[in-house]
Amino acid sequence: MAELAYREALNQALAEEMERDPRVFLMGEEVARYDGAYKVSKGLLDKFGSARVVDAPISELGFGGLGVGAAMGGLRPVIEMMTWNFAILAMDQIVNSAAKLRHMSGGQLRCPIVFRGPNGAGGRLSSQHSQALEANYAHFPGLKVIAPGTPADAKGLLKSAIRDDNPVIFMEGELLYGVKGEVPEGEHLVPIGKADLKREGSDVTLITWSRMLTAVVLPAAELLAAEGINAEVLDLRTIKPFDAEAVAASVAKTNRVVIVEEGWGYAGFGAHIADFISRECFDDLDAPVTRVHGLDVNMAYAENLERLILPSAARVVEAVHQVLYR
Amino acid sequence: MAELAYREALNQALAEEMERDPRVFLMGEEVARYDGAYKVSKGLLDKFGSARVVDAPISELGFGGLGVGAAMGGLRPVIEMMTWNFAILAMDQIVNSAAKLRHMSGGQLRCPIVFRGPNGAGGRLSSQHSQALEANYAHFPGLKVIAPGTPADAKGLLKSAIRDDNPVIFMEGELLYGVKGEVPEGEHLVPIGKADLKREGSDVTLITWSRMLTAVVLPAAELLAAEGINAEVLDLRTIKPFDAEAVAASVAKTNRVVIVEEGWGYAGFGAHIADFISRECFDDLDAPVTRVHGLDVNMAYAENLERLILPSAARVVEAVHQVLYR
Amino acid sequence: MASTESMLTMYRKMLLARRFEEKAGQAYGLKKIQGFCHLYIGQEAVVVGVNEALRESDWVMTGYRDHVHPLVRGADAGMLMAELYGRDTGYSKGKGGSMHFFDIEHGFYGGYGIVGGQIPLAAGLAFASKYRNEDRVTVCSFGDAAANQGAMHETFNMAVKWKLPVLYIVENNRYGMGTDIARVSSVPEIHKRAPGWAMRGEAVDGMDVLTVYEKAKELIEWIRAGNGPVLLEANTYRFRGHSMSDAATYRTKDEVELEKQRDPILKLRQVLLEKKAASEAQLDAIDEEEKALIEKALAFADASPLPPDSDIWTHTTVEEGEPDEKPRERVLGAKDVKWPAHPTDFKVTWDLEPRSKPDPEAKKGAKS
Amino acid sequence: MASTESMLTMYRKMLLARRFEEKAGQAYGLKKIQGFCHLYIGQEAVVVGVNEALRESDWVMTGYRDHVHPLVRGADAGMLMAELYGRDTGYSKGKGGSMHFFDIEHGFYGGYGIVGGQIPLAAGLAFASKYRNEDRVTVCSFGDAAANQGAMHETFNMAVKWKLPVLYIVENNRYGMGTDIARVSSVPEIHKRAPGWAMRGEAVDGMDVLTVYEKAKELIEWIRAGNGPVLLEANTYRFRGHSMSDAATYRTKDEVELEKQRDPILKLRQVLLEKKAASEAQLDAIDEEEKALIEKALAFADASPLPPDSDIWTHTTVEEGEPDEKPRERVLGAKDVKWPAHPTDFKVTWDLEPRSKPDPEAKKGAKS
Ligand SMILES: Cc1ncc(C[n+]2csc(CCOP(=O)(O)OP(=O)(O)O)c2C)c(N)n1
Ligand SMILES: Cc1ncc(C[n+]2csc(CCOP(=O)(O)OP(=O)(O)O)c2C)c(N)n1
Ligand SMILES: [Mg+2]
Ligand SMILES: [Mg+2]
Repeated sequence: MAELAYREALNQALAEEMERDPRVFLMGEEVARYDGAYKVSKGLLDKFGSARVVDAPISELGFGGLGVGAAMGGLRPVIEMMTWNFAILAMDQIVNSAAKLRHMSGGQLRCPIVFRGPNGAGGRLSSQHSQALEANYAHFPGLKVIAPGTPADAKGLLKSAIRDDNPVIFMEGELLYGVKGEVPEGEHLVPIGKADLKREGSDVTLITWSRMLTAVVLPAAELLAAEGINAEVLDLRTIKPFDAEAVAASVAKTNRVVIVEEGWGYAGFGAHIADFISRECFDDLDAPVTRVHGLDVNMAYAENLERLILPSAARVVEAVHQVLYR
Repeated sequence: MAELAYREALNQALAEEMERDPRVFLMGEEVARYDGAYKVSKGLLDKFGSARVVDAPISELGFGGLGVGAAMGGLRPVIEMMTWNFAILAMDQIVNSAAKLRHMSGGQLRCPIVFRGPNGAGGRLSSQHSQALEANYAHFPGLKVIAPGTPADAKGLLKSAIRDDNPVIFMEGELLYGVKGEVPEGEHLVPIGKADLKREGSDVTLITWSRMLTAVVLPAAELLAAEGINAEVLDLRTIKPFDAEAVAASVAKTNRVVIVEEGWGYAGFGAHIADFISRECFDDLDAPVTRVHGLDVNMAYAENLERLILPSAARVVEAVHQVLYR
Repeated sequence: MASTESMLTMYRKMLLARRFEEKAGQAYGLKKIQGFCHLYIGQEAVVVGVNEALRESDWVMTGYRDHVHPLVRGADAGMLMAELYGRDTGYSKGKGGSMHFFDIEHGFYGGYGIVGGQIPLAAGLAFASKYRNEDRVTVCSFGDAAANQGAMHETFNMAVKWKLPVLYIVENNRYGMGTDIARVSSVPEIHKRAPGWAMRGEAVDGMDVLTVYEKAKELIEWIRAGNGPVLLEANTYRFRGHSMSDAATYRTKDEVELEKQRDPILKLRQVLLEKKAASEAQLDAIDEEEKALIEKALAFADASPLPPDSDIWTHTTVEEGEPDEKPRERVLGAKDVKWPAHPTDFKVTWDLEPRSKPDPEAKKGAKS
Repeated sequence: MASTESMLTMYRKMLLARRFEEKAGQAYGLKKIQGFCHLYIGQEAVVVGVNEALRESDWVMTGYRDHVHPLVRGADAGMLMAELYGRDTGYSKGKGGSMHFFDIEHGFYGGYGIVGGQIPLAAGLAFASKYRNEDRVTVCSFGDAAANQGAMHETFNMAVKWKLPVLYIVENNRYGMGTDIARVSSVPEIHKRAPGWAMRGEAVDGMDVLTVYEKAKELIEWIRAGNGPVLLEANTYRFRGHSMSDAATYRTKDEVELEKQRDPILKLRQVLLEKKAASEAQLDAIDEEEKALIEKALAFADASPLPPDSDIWTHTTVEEGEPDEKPRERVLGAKDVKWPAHPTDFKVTWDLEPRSKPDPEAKKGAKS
């Protein structure tokens, strides 16, 4: 297996799927001649030409909607949003068109489209550029939402997303692009809706997704191991639909849960998982489900403030102590 | 006290606040000469003139953002969104400008603005026109979110919202406009962030807000009473910040909770409340917190399907039976 | 010039549209139809004139005032009415209702409720056609008030730049809901904005079906030839309120009466009689036929069942392997349904943005 | 024509801007500044020329390329640099950073990171001024690529219709990030789009500060006289990459070198020398003074503390009775801070939309 950066894994997924299916095209700001703002689409223009790798004007609502229309017309667009912060401008076309077309048409149409781009903090970018917005999209019926935390999952899930017949929100970690990992060559497909046990354990379940996995949760598990606490780490990978079975199985085993997410806690996606566990695994729980999340404030630019606002391994360790009543 | 329709109560609040403070103005589609699509602004143009009651073009992002700028410039705009479904087009200006301006400016600016309009199903309007979107706004730091369920609360909270120095999301029930109730005259202010015990009870706490209160929850409480089950009904009224104290107090008393919301369950606001209760009232709970919510599907036009998708008193009764293990 | 046959077809279709809408209005009064319902009465010349200039394989889209666009393309009137009634036999199985008609078989792609939202979608349909090198034209209607949406600005820029084969028709009926468009638009003659995107823009009398037809024919040919998009402003008028709940007191009775003199159906009838293309009796017979057709449609809708309750769970997402619904086949057992079978294997030959000169140097040394 | 004094002021301010940005760039290399950082080097004539034509009471807004706009209005260079460093002594207490400068004291309203987002905001500022019958003008800059945002379309329509006192300046530096604006714009000369909104649109050589000043003066007077908004396109060029992480390989070295010949600072220097308004030595001395000022700014920033950790909790919302922060007062103890004290009691006299004729009939019988 090759060791690839997250951005390279995504690039491979795009190249393979575009090779496989001429209906797949990529559109977004700077995706073609500039190779993508984060270089995810490097080399694709030369390989596939200017109708399949399209530089769009700064018109998120416009090209987002154009993508939806192209999907209605039989293509399989991948629309790159330079970041999900900017995609808020296109949200109407995502949630009012893409998510509803099949339903409004009584099943006559389908809308196979992937909206993808970086999500979460990018490092010292202040409030308008540092938002983790998965909860907002997960709320809408008709959408699938994916947030891979490793290069291998990034590749395998992007390929699955492109082949899915539903609109898919594909959220990449803005700070993950350079992170490396082993990635299977060729036909590597990760199923949508399946969590992955990234670390087995018995004392507590840490549930997370996207960048928190490698940046915060796995390091926290190491710290806990040093204390003799054996944490299980479950990477959801897919936010909607989430893998209820895997969650319940792990909780049944450990009886204690900490949910870790980068975004805000208030009406965050972690609340949905916590609600599920608290109700469906009520009798399995030895302590209330605890959450670690980005603080419910706007992101600051200053180094110390940004660091404090984002979740940390230390905060996860503290939360684990709490659910273990230590 | 006068008996007023919800829309009249809102009208009164607007008129009184505009009378009181020349900085307050109302802008939106059809608000002036047409008296508002739902007649909330009836008569205001004649009373306050065309600079204070402004008919806007169908440009939600544009006039939404213009409102934010006017607030930065020392006014206190009330921006009517014809419905919250359409406000998705303006979401960028609401969450990326209004919610962040004070923070980005390090406290130099404030943004006293109210975005208001109908939320939730309007009756046989299909999927694009029937969304309850409070969870999406509650997620963003910097915003307050309000959803009154009665005419008196509509008046008292709108007045408070207009006087608040923060951006406020004010969600009216599209099917509540014609609902009548007693409304105090004149200076009636309801504090933001305070829940209201709409019915005292001892067996179970029903937590809700907006239209579900009168349309579903109070009728369900009556049905339960007939069975000998004494339900307490807590109307949150404010979604953000919600009244944690009142919630905890009621749970301590009844030990059982059903949360009822019109919107989708997946990452819905009810999950946030459920998560709070499950953790902070863990030892008070005799049964898992249960939720009744709009089904997680797109809203259909057909009468039977719409009826089944929306929460009903029967579904609340069933959920109460569940938490009471009956 | 339109042939006599073509003129008679247009006459028939305008009547079909008018009678459908009149009955829909009545059914609304009887609460058989609920929710929002926007009638097209008065504007028939626009959709009928344009439709006559289209090929079967062309595509059409519009907003929520959408009953007539599929009807004149060949959609089954009974199934459309059933959709208004929220019945299982409707095109969308009762899920969409008045604002969301879809008839993919006849190239009608909806029925869109967010003002202006269809504008980028139509560019996407056109993009798909051009991408596959098909010679299809997409037609997208929207209202005068929709022209103030940012989506239009963003889309027109791309459509021109990429020469997308799409005809945008602004059906300027002078009002967006209760607002005279001149009250909220700095340039109320919307086609005059077209040069701002280097776009071809034209205006036409939208109450005269023959003029609409001629102009649409010319423009569609121009678009099909690969010249890019066009903005056509059809100046028209709706005789009824914005929707069923609008008393339309923002316009004077005189204004409405004056406009009714320009009724596109009466106008074409005049022409047909003058040209002796048909007799009064023949034209009346056409009307009777269309009326009968609509009566049948109403009866069909009325007799149709509600969708099964279990339908709440269908069509929010597509399951793997799940086929698309073909409404006429499903409801009427039709065997002749032509469904778009988009190729899955083809070569993309479109060079969307030819490089002026190759610059192999440019990429070297690029870094994030 | 600009007075000699005015010309010298502009010369000084362009140097101030240039030196600030050069040092910011260096500090970025040293990782003292992080995140995104967009330098204004090359474009100085635009902001300096326009600023010279403004009153103190006028307001200014721009995007994320915002260091120089407040600087030339009188913001403290040290406190701006401290904001770049993310320190407590910055204008936003380190919360905003490079993209979100705000200096309300000097009428600078930010510092906006969503491309084009400032366009409606500026219209709102202008709306507030007009609402209170003040004779203030708001100036809003944005980039060539931002002109493809729908927000611009929506806003220009309202601004023209309501005659808002706002000068929109599109700082056309020919690129939006790595994209030559002509590649994604159907009308790349952006002022030519203005007629589409019945708006006054003009272009100016944005590398010549005197031309910018003259044109801005004329337009601002016209706007202040109540004629409504203007779109001014300043054709300029950025000498550096889009942000610090952009190697700018999408432009040829030749192109950049050619543009550097048009350096606005060199150009004005030439004029001043030709006019004998100042000697070489005098002009060099100005540069030295500005350099020294920037050195002090760097030292100030460097010596400043981080914000206290507890600041994570401040400024996301306003608590009741909480005052606004006045940065120079807070940081430097300045006593001369002028803060906008908007009246809370006044009469609105603006008739935004006079009725052509009173129509008392219109309302009667209206119902939902
Ligand atoms: C984004 C959005 N804003 C507002 C509405 C409410 N609305 C529905 S139709 C309409 C008027 C549209 O007028 P116009 O575009 O002229 O079309 P017409 O109804 O005249 O055919 C409005 C404001 C909406 N559906 N979507
Ligand atoms: C809505 C939005 N989309 C994309 C971006 C990313 N982005 C930041 S600057 C920029 C280019 C803008 O170019 P232009 O408007 O010409 O201004 P310039 O940088 O040249 O001053 C882009 C695409 C953003 N910040 N906001
Ligand atoms: Mg109209
Ligand atoms: Mg630029």
